[in-house]
Amino acid sequence: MQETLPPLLQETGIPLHEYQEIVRLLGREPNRLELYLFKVMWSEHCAYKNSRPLLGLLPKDGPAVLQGPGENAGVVDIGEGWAVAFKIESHNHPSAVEPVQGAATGVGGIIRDIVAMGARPIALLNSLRFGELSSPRTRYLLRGVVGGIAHYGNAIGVPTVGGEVYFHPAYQENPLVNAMCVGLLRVEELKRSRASLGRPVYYVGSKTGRDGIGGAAFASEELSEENESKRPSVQVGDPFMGKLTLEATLEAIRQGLVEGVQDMGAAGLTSSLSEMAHKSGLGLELNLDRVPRREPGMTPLELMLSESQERMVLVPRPGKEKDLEALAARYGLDAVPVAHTVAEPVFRVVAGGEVVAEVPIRALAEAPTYVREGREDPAIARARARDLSDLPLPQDLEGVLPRLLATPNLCSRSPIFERYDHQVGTNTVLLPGRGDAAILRIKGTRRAIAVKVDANPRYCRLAPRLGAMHALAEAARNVSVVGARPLAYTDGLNLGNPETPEGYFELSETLQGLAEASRALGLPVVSGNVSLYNEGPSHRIPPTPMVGVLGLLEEVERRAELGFRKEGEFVVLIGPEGGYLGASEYLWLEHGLEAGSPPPLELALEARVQAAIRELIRRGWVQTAHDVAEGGLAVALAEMCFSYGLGATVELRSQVRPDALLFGEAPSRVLFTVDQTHLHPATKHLEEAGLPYRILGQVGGDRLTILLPKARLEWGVGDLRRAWEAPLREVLP
Amino acid sequence: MRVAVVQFPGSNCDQDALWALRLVGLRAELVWHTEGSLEGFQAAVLPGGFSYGDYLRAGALAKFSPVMQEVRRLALRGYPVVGICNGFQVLTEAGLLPGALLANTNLHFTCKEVYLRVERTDLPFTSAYAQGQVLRLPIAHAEGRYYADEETLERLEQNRQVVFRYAPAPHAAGGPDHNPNGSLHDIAGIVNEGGNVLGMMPHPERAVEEVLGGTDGLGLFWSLKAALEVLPA
Amino acid sequence: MRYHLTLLIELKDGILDPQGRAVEGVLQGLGFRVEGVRVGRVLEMEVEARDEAEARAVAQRIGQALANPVMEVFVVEAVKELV
Amino acid sequence: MRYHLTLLIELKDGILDPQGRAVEGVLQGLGFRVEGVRVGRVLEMEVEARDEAEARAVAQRIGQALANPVMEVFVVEAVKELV
Ligand SMILES: Nc1ncnc2c1ncn2[C@@H]1O[C@H](COP(=O)(O)OP(=O)(O)O)[C@@H](O)[C@H]1O
Ligand SMILES: [Mg+2]
Repeated sequence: MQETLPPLLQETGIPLHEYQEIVRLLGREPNRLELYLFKVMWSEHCAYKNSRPLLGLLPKDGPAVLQGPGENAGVVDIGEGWAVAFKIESHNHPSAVEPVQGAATGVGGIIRDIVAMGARPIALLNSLRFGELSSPRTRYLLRGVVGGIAHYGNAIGVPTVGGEVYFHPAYQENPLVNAMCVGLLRVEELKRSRASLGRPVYYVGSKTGRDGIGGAAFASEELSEENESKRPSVQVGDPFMGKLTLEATLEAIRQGLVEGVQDMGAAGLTSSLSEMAHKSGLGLELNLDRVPRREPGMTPLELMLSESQERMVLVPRPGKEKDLEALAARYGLDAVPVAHTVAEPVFRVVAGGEVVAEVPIRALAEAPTYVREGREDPAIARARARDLSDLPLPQDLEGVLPRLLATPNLCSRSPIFERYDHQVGTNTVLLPGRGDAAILRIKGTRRAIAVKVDANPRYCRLAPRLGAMHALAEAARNVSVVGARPLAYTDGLNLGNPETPEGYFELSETLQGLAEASRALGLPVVSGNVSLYNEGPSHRIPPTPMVGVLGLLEEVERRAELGFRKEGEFVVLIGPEGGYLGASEYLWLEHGLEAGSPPPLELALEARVQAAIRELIRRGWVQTAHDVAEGGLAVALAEMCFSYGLGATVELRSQVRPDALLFGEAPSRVLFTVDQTHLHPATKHLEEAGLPYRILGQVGGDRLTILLPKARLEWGVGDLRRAWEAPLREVLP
Repeated sequence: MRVAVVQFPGSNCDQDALWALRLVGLRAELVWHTEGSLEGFQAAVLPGGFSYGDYLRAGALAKFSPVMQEVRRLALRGYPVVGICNGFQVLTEAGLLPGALLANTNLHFTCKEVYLRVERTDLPFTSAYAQGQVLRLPIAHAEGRYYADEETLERLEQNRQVVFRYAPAPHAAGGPDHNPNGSLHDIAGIVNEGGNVLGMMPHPERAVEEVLGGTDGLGLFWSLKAALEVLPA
Repeated sequence: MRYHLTLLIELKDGILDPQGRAVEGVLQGLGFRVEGVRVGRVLEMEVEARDEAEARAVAQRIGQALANPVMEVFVVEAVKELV
Repeated sequence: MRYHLTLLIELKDGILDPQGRAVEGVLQGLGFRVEGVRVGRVLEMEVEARDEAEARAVAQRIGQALANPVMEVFVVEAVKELV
């Protein structure tokens, strides 16, 4: 026995101490198939070995929470019997290998998670990170990823309503592709991944092929030349089958045919079936001979590890088996009872009449966790500490704005979102580009939801804890400035190797920051995803906690968009005029520096600013509002001119250095417009709330004019707009 | 008056069409593509989406669905049939409308607002519009470039079968950019010779409520309703 | 008998093929001296038939069903007996 | 010399071909006894080359440039001299 071990360990990549633990749990040596079951179930992707203890820091409860982390997606109550399921998920490595299919299957996978909760998907968002836009590889990846998202989302008929894209050199070797989906359900139709004793477990959907063998494990490994050869066979998304599987599953739920639902995602049959049984406190016996296959000659190992797409697990209610089969047949789908639950808490796999694997179900589900020592990368501490007060002032302040608007991180995203169907379903109230968050109305009610996903890589790289706090604050602010009250969030944590002190430090700081911001803003996490080991040979990605916040508008008519709409309205700023240069986009563009500390964030103030703008919108006084983010006040004002081509004249009085005044960044700042009639009540409300504000000027004309204490700057809105629109259009014509 | 909204596998604007039809008070029902009869329906809508995944060619595989026989029968008897986006592609593939819809010249799916001019108001689909009225409607397609040979195009023009044409935004400077897909003669929608089968690429059902950003699509549904009210049941 | 069929479905001459044009641009950018690039589809499949003549007839009928005569032509590129 | 090249770019075996599967389902529904339908792309183009061997080498290089090695394979289906 001893001499056969090393090759198997080498082949699976399981570390010796984990192998010893497996032997202890089994009370014997595992066979090859069993060892592979452990390999995938104990992968970082499935088991959260390094993140689980830290995830415990996040608050998970709140008045609106119907389902927190632990299921396929989180669910919040939005009133009138309706609930919303949402989750974000990464598909970074598959997208790096094959951008079109990687992104497409990422979208398909997150949609199935939402469907598994009994919810009809109503919106998709995505969060993308690439290396520098000028690099040919980035362009290839960007085109492919956007194409893949469009291919899947458009065809399956779920609108892609929002997202974010950043370009940063540290993502050059390891791009990030995270997809978020939001679904709508009736509270009473909420489904979980459960089965009762003795029930048949049905496999519904597409056939199983040799797709993405070992993908879950692959997703947890660093990309290197060496494991190029380990490339799994590419998973191909089939939105057509995806659509049929979605409709069949939702109809089965609506007709009361099923008691439990689970999607088959990473680690396919192995993870979906073993986790479902484990959550149900039961065991399960799987008969591989029944599994529908696409190719002849598939081995038990291949069947267990296949990540073929468009497959679901449904557990029929007693007596509804035939109805379920008939329903699936109507959609032309396979529906086969491949397994059944058993009392004995084991995961048993049968093939050709023989037991080919049998392991305690707990052992699979409860991988060891690790708590490590973190240490900050001293180079990052040095960059953060850098004194920026001696930076020269730009010669040509006026010239900075069009350049800033044309940087890859701030330029118009319309060449991307034009390729996504953002209206199918006829619920999209605020289209991409029109507001800081997307708004979707709930048919048959006056309600609507707002969603936005955010994370600033510069902030997170320079100060992981503060950066994570910013990510949540900003996503929530975006939801608030359209008028919605944030209810909860989902988080996609994308980081580097946690086994290095620097990587672990970033992971732990990120979670502590998120936890602190969650508590201060009163926002629980209801779902999320962790993707570690995102690094290439020479770069670790910046910690990237993509935070997707979901909010509620009680009356969809009371909302705000970001564009100036009415001549003569007053432009008001909540918060201070001056911003910080540290970690700003301006600093990178004009000085080539990523340095300094991200702006300080006072969470209590942030919460009050958000409450105030929501209140002004709710009262019907404000219909235009925009948060001041990257690029500072000047960029925010310019963006407000673009929707309708209306300019403004504003005056800034602060004595801070003019570049910090115009382009410095700071949280807790919101610009809004208000007409003469409501100016006084609005400002009075801000005074009563004890918030700093200033009336900056008025909307009008086709130029943006900014008066500074010692200068007058002026731009044609059309000129700014052209600068803003060009860069991505060149890549995505 | 009952309107059938045909669901092909992969249709995804079926619910949206249903919603818009019901909004103007029409009795609309979903009909699965395997249905062998449209008895009792006075109109059919072929909605947008990706029937059969749009594999091979948009609309190419849906034309074989059993329900298409019935759609053809309804059309032959003079009842209104509307194909929106993918529905338009299915109608051309099935030969119920002339021409074909090819890949957009920009080679990618495009979702945005466009303007179109109403060329004819004496139809069951356009009576609520004014002649020459310019509508603002969303498009969302990858294969919308209308193509027909010279002869067919000429016949379409002579018979006034072009119902909607892409046009510049009102008050805009104009230019060639108003045509989003390269369709010949700026065609956005056509009818058959009988004037009872309409195919159009833009999505009127996406512009039926203020909250969605526009109501220019409503006219089509009101027109249909008015037309159905005077039809023999 | 089993036969392997290969069918080509291509755009008629004279119909604008933006995809072909895009591919041509890419290839020329890479330094290839190509012209007149056209992109179509190839379908491969297996059928049962008594003999080659029947297999060819089936291929014809499949081509007719799948190609759109308004803008496409199809060619039965190959019919091969399988062993 | 001018040559006409025909290249086929097809999915590797074992890679799911959703398009082929959908077409297969429809053809079977129409009564055709087909199996294993795969859909790929065919590219036709013209190139300048000294002789057939060179034309074939160019076709190879074009196939390498256009096929996605992660998922696709290409075949030079035909190289014909034009007159
Ligand atoms: N960063 C996170 N924050 C909150 N919840 C998380 C996070 N990462 C994972 N979760 C939760 O842990 C559970 C397991 O996640 P995952 O394995 O990604 O689910 P699935 O297999 O359905 O994709 C899910 O309920 C998920 O929402
Ligand atoms: Mg899941």
